[in-house]
Amino acid sequence: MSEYAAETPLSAVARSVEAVLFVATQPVGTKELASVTGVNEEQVISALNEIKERYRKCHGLCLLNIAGGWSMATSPEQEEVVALFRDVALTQRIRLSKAALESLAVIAYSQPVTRAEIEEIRGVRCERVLDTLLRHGLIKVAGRRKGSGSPLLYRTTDSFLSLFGLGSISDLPTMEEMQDIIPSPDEEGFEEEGV
Amino acid sequence: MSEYAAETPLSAVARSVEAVLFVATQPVGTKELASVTGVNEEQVISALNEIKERYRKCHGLCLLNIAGGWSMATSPEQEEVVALFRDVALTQRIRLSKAALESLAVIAYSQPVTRAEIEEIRGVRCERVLDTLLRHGLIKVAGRRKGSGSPLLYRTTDSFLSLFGLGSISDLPTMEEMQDIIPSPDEEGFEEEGV
Amino acid sequence: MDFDVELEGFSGPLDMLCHLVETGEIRASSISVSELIRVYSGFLLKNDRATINEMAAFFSLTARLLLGKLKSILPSLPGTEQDTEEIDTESDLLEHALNRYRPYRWAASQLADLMKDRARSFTRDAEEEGPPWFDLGDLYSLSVVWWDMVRMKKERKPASRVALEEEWNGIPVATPDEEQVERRMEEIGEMISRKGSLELSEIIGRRSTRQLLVVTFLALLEMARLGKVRIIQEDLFGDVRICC
Repeated sequence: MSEYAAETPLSAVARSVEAVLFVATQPVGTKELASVTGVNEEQVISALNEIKERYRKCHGLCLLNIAGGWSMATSPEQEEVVALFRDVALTQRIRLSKAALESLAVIAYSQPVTRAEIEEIRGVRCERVLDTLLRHGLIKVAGRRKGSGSPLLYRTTDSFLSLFGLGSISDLPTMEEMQDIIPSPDEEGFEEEGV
Repeated sequence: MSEYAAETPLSAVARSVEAVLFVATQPVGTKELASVTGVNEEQVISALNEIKERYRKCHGLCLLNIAGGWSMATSPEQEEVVALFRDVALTQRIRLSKAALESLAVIAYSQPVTRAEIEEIRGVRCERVLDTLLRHGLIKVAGRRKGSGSPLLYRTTDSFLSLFGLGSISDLPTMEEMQDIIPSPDEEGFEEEGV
Repeated sequence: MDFDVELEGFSGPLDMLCHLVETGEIRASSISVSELIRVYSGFLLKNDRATINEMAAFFSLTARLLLGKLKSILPSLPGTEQDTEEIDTESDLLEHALNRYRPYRWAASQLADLMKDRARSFTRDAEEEGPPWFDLGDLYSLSVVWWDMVRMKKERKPASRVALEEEWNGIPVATPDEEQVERRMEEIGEMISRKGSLELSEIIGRRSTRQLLVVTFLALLEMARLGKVRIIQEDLFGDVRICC
């Protein structure tokens, strides 16, 4: 590449969006980005794509689409060096057990859902797991089901989305996709009881 | 500029330095950067120059040399948009940290209450959190407690009630209502189901 | 936000069944409840991490399955009319439970992958307090947080710190200093009762942390005060001997 292989500057909108995302401590929605930078949402989206592409090609950073907004983050390739700098030992990482992940999966796909329904599907009790998920803001109580005993209903939260790097719940693979992927051991029996 | 005016990727060292400076909360010295990225200080300095130059030409960010170390910041040209975003974010932030939620819960359930009493229950200091809650109009100062030092008393506001969908403070869920999701202390020994 | 995934062991009997079916050790259409009990209780007994709770959960599942079977055999039991026509054998029951569970089991593994990917990118720390963030207006979170603090208060634990440290088993629970001194006293007591007397350098070891040193000295002083040990230094700057 020649000495003059000039770097194209990001567009003015992209530079502003970049600065805003840099100072933001939570994901910022395109609407908010548009209002702050004084352009329309399409322009914001194209600026986001511009930054995303540039980061992917040239930088140690990346853009994440999380919980309905955009966040600036370090690129996955820099994981080790950042972990070293932050002094995040693997042992310090918080563990989610298989039971917790399963319960989260049931809630994510069937929300709002009661504890009894989760237990019915998983075949085990899960008070403790739900308690921990609640406490850490990964799920929340979203009212009560009408009817006998009026049990509490659970939903996933935005923290859930950001922990799993999801823009929204619809970014999860659909139940139909899942059933196509899962190999059925016996060809016959796969009646699905409306989950 | 031709269609191929390719964006030259930053060097590997520069990408790592960039990622580290991005997550750093304080200026980072070249020595530390060198040790984290596993190269020598000259290489770090040249990486810093590379980033600095690239940011100056193309981005909404810049590198600052502060207090013997390096910091990533938004570029001076983005001052206005960043200031605007910060104002908007401060007034429109609609989510609370765990600490803020805890303090708000104490105030809601035990109002009127002094800061010392909140700290007593939470076991941690909460000046900043109270500031945040005050700024968002969720709590207000409601007089002073009589007696030594006559500390300020805090109460929740009407906007707290409307945000949480409450007719009045007496509508807050009671312990009985929340029983199914709050583990009672005596169960604890047995419950070890994952997470 | 530092999370990690733990995928050891099974999350329950259905998880284990899925595994056995997938590895071809069992055919889904031919499992009996008695076989399930045999295999899973075998797994629980072998695995010393199994808790009373897991056992209880497992027996409640099998009880439910057996109840379903009973209902199908004895049509006179209440609640039989609606749901027993298609599900009439125990392997059908199990297979039904399994098929309903499987998509979620797969989804959980997808979530584990997503979480791992996400954990590779780091965002900047918020200046004030870290995540998680709660939606303002989430009344139940507010209430849970409060009643939880009330409970913690009753147990005389400072609310938020304990909650975090006990729940996430990745982070060790901080031990109060008094407790560490007591534990150290026990350790030293044991060492002395084994050897009769000890040099101070033996107790401290070469790679002591400052905290361990402090705790050790406090333990020794307390033991001396209680008359459990005598501390002797024969030469100036010589080693210190501790004996009963």
